[in-house]
Amino acid sequence: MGYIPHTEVERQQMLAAIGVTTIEDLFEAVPASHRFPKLDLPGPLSEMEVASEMQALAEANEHAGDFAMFRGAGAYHHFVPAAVNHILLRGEFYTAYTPYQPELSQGTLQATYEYQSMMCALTGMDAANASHYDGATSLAEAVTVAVQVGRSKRNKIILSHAIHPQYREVVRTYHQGRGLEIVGDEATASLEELSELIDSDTAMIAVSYPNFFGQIEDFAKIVEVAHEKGALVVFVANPLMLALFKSPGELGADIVVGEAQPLGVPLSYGGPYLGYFATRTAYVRKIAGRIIGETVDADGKKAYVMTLRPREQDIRREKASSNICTNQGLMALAASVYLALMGRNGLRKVAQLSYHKAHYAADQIDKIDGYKVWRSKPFFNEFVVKCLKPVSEINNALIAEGIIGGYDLGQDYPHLKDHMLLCVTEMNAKAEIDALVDILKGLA
Amino acid sequence: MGYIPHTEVERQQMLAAIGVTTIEDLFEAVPASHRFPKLDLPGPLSEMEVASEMQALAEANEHAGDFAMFRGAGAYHHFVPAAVNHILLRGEFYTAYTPYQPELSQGTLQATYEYQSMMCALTGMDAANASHYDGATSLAEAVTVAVQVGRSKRNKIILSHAIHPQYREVVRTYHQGRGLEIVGDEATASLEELSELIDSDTAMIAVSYPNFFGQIEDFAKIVEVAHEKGALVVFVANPLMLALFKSPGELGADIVVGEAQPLGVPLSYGGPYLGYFATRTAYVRKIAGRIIGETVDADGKKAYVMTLRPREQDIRREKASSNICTNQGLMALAASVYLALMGRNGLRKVAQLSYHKAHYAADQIDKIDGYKVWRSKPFFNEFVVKCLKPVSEINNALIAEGIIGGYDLGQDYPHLKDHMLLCVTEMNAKAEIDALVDILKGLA
Amino acid sequence: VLEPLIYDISVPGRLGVNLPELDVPEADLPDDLLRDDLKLPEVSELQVVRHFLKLSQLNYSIDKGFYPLGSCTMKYNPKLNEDMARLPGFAFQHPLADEAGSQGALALMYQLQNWLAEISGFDGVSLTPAAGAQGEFAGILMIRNYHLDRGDTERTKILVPNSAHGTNPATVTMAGYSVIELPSDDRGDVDLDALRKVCKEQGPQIAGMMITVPSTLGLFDAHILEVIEIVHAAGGLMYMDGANMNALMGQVKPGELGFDVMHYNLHKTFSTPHGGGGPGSGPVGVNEKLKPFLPGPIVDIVEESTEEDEAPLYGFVMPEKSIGRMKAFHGNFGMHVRAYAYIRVYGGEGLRDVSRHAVLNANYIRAHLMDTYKVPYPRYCGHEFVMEGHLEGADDIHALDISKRLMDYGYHPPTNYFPLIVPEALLIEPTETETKEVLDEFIDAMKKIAEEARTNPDLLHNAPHTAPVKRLDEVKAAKDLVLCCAPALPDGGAL
Amino acid sequence: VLEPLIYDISVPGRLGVNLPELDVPEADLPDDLLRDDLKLPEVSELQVVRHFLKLSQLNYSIDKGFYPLGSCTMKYNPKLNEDMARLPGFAFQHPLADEAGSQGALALMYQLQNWLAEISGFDGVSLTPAAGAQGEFAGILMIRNYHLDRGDTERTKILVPNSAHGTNPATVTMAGYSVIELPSDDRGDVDLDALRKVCKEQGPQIAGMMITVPSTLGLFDAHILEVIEIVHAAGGLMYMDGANMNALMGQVKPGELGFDVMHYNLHKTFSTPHGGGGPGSGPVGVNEKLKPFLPGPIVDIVEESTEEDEAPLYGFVMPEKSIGRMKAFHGNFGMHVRAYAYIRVYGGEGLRDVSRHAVLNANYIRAHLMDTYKVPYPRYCGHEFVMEGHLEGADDIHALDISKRLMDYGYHPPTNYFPLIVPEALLIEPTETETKEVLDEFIDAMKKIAEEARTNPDLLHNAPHTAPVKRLDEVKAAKDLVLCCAPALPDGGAL
Repeated sequence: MGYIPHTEVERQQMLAAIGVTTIEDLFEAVPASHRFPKLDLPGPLSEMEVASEMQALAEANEHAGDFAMFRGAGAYHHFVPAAVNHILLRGEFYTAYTPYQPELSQGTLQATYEYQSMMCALTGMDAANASHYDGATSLAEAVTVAVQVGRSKRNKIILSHAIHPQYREVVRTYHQGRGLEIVGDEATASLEELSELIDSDTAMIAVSYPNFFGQIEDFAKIVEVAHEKGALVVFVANPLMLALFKSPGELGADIVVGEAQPLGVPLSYGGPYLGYFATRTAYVRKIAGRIIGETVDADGKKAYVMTLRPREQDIRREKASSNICTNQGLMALAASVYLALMGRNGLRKVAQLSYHKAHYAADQIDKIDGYKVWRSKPFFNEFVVKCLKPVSEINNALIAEGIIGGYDLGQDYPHLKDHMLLCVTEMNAKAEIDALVDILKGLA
Repeated sequence: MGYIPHTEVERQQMLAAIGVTTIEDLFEAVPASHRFPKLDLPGPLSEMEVASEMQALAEANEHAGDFAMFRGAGAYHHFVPAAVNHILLRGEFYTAYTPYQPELSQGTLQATYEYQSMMCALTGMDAANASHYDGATSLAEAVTVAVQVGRSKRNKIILSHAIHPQYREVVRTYHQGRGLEIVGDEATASLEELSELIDSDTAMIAVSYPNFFGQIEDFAKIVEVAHEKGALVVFVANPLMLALFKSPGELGADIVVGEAQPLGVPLSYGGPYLGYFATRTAYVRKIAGRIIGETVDADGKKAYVMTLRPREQDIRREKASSNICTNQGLMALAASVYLALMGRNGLRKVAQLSYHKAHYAADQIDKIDGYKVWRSKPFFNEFVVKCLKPVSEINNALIAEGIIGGYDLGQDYPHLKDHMLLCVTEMNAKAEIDALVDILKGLA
Repeated sequence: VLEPLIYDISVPGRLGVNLPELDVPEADLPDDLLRDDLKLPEVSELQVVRHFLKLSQLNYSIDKGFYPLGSCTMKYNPKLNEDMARLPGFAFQHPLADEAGSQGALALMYQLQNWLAEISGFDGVSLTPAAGAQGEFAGILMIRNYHLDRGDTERTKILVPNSAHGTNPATVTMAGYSVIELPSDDRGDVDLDALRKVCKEQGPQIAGMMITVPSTLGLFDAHILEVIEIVHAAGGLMYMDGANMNALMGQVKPGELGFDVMHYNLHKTFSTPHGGGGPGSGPVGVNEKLKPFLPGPIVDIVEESTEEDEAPLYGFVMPEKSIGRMKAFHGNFGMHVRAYAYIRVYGGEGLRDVSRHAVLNANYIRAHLMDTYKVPYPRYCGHEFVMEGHLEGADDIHALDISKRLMDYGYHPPTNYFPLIVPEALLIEPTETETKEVLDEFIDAMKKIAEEARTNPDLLHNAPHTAPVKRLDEVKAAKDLVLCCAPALPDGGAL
Repeated sequence: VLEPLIYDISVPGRLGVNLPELDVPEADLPDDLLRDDLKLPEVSELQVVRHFLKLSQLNYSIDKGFYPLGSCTMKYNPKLNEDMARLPGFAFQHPLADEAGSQGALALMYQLQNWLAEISGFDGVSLTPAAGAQGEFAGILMIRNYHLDRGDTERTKILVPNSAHGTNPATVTMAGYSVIELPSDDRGDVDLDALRKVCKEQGPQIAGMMITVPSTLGLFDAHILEVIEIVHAAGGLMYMDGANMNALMGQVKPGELGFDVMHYNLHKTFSTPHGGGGPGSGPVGVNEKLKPFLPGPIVDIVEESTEEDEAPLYGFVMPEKSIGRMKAFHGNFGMHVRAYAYIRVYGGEGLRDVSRHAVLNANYIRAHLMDTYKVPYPRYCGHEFVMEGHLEGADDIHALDISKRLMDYGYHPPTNYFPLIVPEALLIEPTETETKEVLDEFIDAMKKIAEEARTNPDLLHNAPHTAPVKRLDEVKAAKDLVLCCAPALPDGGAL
């Protein structure tokens, strides 16, 4: 019976009211040749059997609940206060739909408006949308905005190779049909080299803050050149870092995108996460996706509503710049609750803990013969270690000791074979870091 | 800072409004000699550290989440549908207090009224209260009611030895100051022998349905004798069994008490549980504890309210028959949600599953040389097995194979050394039962 | 109706849960022992969810707003604690599991026993009582057994101040003792002369005294040391009702003052949720004298560890002369888990801060309202204070009217008509987790209501106006006594 | 205001969370790179809990009541699924964890791929798209890459019926294609003549067609096999928008009808919660032809098991000619978990029952309302149906007025003004999880509203009357464009 409430008596009453004898009669328009195929699926199972089967699957994973986690590379194991999940579990939030009817959706609308406001505060931008699917698709949508801002006359998109490799892949997936020239990341171009690519055909240049290697680069020059040439500068930024370091707005960004998963969303094997998107007032009306604005009701009471709807696909149809018609609503709520709980000083403290612990780990590892930490630039909570052995070998040794080691950069950057990207957060107690260091020492 | 919201600025403003300089000034009435002692406690710890420490403690336990569970003996591992906990996690329910202000408590009040109604349906009684602390204290409160019904002229309380040993202990704890004669369970008196103890001084006799050994006894005779002599008959009943077997009401009980933990409340190492208490109309006004009744509001709208308050301690003070001033409110809600989800047929199916699985297990074990199952009387989901080895030895062997074995009856009944009380419920898949049987076979 | 009864939305044949098929052969059922009807409702899972969601919205709660219910300590219940209690290793642990396989739970209980002892200056703690009232009962039984153990059978009376919670006298009765009620003096403290007199007259019959500190008036008895000394001198023991412990942590230890026994309310001081009226948890703490009498079982180290870093082996023990078991198993363990988490978050200095701010908040409201309402005792209060709910120029306004009117302002009312010794009492306890803004808004509302009482008394008499229901007919409820619904099931509940 | 903004209850120095102390030496911070203000609010945990509890109560939701929002499939979201997604082994699994340590998650995804393929009769499934719209986009990109791979660069147009969701044409544009809009015939189906004509005229330019089945009118196109045949004959591929799959499970398999590709909405058909507008999940299914083009990665068996009872080794693979990644990592895994639980509870016959009852419920409402409201197409509907929201004798009443008035009766309105080809459209989708009683009450309300429309039209024009707010000024919102608050922090957010 699953979750269907009908009894046999009711079915008969309903069929009689409709004027048919069986439910099957209602499917007369389906070609008879293809009607009522068998579905070869296992089951059905009771709730307790499903729970037991799925628990076994879950326990087959090596996860951050059981292992010390030193892997980041775009997805981060941060502390999430218990209150976040308690609020997310309220049916009023998670079983609601898109707030198309604002009179019955002020909860979702105000929470999203607060999310937008807090993302503006973090990024130093004037406006944020209600979120995209993830950081990668936010970047892809930023490309669309930049092309529009350039009135579709600027076709060059410059990407730093130090942006998350998967983000760059997604940009290419999204824009494969649109005749853009996506360049800059074919090799390991420096920022200086990238800035030489900027020309009057350039719609935008995107950089990463910190970059995929955890480093904080100096963007002053490239911002200057881009703005001189009329190109937009897009920052892909880790929002947690922004609690401590200068905002992209202060550094000259025109659009800031990124993955807001570090703000209260669990790892969940890669999703659902949420891509944030913030920009300056000038470009607000070009943003794709949902945006919540303030207004008043018929009595003059302050209230919130989805606004700039005429940009969206359900109204503009083929003239819309994006087909997106959801946001990551519940994840935006999670970020909203998380940021409210952390507040100004809490979020900063989390960033500081991550920073200091990462630097402690880097210092200790750098001392070991056979490991070399990249230290030419400042870093936040991730850093690159050059090893003497394959990273997979090191990680196998670590997992046997209850530690999930760093990300193998050689997978994406052939020249970085035997380079490991380690991430340290507030979740890593000193004892865990020391254990990591000890094992690495033993492997050196 | 814990959960205290005050900032230093606010503290100063507040102290100024009060007219003192420091918070310490407010404690002037505390003898100076004893003021402001040091509290030698560890901590404080952050939320994430507390969670991690407590998770380690939890994981140190061998529990029914990880082990196949065949132990009952008064606490049962049953399936609880996910929806129960989701409803219990609503702050509106669990952070509310006793519904003293009915205008702001209709949720708790109606849910409790529904609990009372469903317990009446199960027990075949006319009225139920909002619950006592647990099954044992419900029985102790039944003694008080019986003594009151006997106008304190009947002082003999007869207990079957086949009532849960801890329940009988609690009755003795409760009534140690009241000059009652509590008899019947000194040895292994049969029901027939017990009925001979009933006399005109007897306030009540209590029996267990099923009894502690899982057996269903025939109470017809003892009920007849008790009623002839003017004594009340109290049933201690497993409420889940009542979905399948005749209700105590039908069997002649005057009061039905028991542990309602099987109805949606997790094992939780023994508490919080809830003792249910149901009786016939004649004795309603003698019940201790909270009772919810139906009424109307000033507009004539149907509503619920705590009733018969004048019996209670906060009004009657030393003339109250019990000092109880809470119920197990949230657990009663759990039972209410559980019973609603299960409904008539679901609850019956759970009872049937338990019954058939227990009988399958008993049949298999009885076939093994060296084990003898008690089969002289019908049983529900628990049964006694006479073993050739100490039960602790068997259980140690079982736990090594991921199974929590039966309860060692020798702990409470010296003559039942090497007797094990096994419990089988809907949670035990056939494979688990077969594994149990195999290991027992290996030990025989 | 606000929401129909679950029975009223039942339809025969509907199911609310997916259950497994039987995977073993069917056994014979003893037909003559089976029932043939069962009047339970039949509804779908979604119906259940909607029903209880709707019911929940009819409740007021801490999570919704300010709940200054005096003597109940309605503080924030941290969400962390709920998660901890639901860890599988706690939630699915069988109470009769082998002790070797319960070391995590036992370690937790052992620590909690010790921490509670430290907080109140006692030598032993039992976690078994299920609620404050049961803790009281355990306490008085310990006093009784102590005297009997000494062969003193004459002591059958307990002194109880007239400001006491109703549970105190009821507890005395339950233990087979009788009550001697003590008057309060004009400062709200125990009347020392009366105490001396009764001890002189009835000394050998006095088993002990039960007293709440701070008192139910929110006042710390200025002569508490004398009170204890007098009772002790008469041969009685001192029981402290710990319901108001939220005022005392880190300020004074009852054990050091000379109390022999007290109970703790984990659901008040230690933030475990009230759950709509339970579960509670009422551990008892005692000094050396009463330790052998503690209700059991308690947790102790049964085998010291041999290795440095290893934990000892914990186990249950029954105190030598224990009064017995208060309930089956070992107390409301789920509440112990929550209290453990709470104490761990705060540490010693943190708990002191809890009481400091609880007292600060109460005195702040008191200071602001004492010009508007009559506040009977001109002293700083503890974590709560009492004022009178009648106003000059509004003679027909009672504490109840003010309480109900507060609902319209979005607040849960204070405790009213308690303590009994203050006419039209309103007992206000804000707790430390409320912000100054909340207190300021509440103060404003109370002042507005005082004005309304004079200018528009019917506004109060007919209050609440905005609650889900109007005032209820409580007389009808007690007279007609409808305690369970007669379910309208078309098939009579047939199986 | 209904509830102040979180910024408006902020007080400098307040903290909402207890964080750990630093347990390693402090490193130097690069001062010149640090920011010096951060305009985030500062509130306590209790304030946060109360704030969001209040906000939640301003929402309508499935858990609260009937939500017949057409084309959105607002069915019950089982609580079990939420618990499953929160199992630590799923919630705390890193997306870049080694595959050897992710076999549980990979096995789950592999099964789900296969089950979704079986349900719709496809040969391959990719779970990566994050929502229906992304699934559509992936589908059109696959069609594009298929043609390009064959060396056919001329096909740049996609046929889209005028009843389509707005996402369909928008998707076409995103892929760099252009739209040919097809008219509907008077039965609401695709106009076959028009289709034949356009295929004849522009055949070599036609890359494919996007069509929703049942259509957004809730109708199963009676000529679907012809449509597919005509497009295929022209060299185009057929894309099925699976938004309305809740009508089809076990009734017909799109892959068997001849569709080349479709997307699934896990948040519609497979009960994952809508979350206030997301997250969704939009897997795509394809036949053999398009399998090499699936967005990646997908899960496959990378090593068969050698033992009988052993599971194989699963791993991610990138399809040979993949259109690429749709997002970072591998889709909205948390939604995959929920959909897995849902399918597992139902099994094949159960899912067939889901669609049967979804269609039964829709036809039941339709049958009862067709005398009161104009229902444009005289045919049985699928899981939803469209009717017109204007009434004879009530000329100034619009679909919007009826929608808003429904709020006063306690319902969420149907989708209004869509599909565009029906004037004043009201698109009603009850789903299978609603009881007959709920439908009966809704039918009554709709009839009462029709009467009110004639007798008291202002009641509708000014509706809602009982919602938390009245109708909003949407023009002002777009004109003034206040998208984030200027936080009123007394200290300017200084760090």
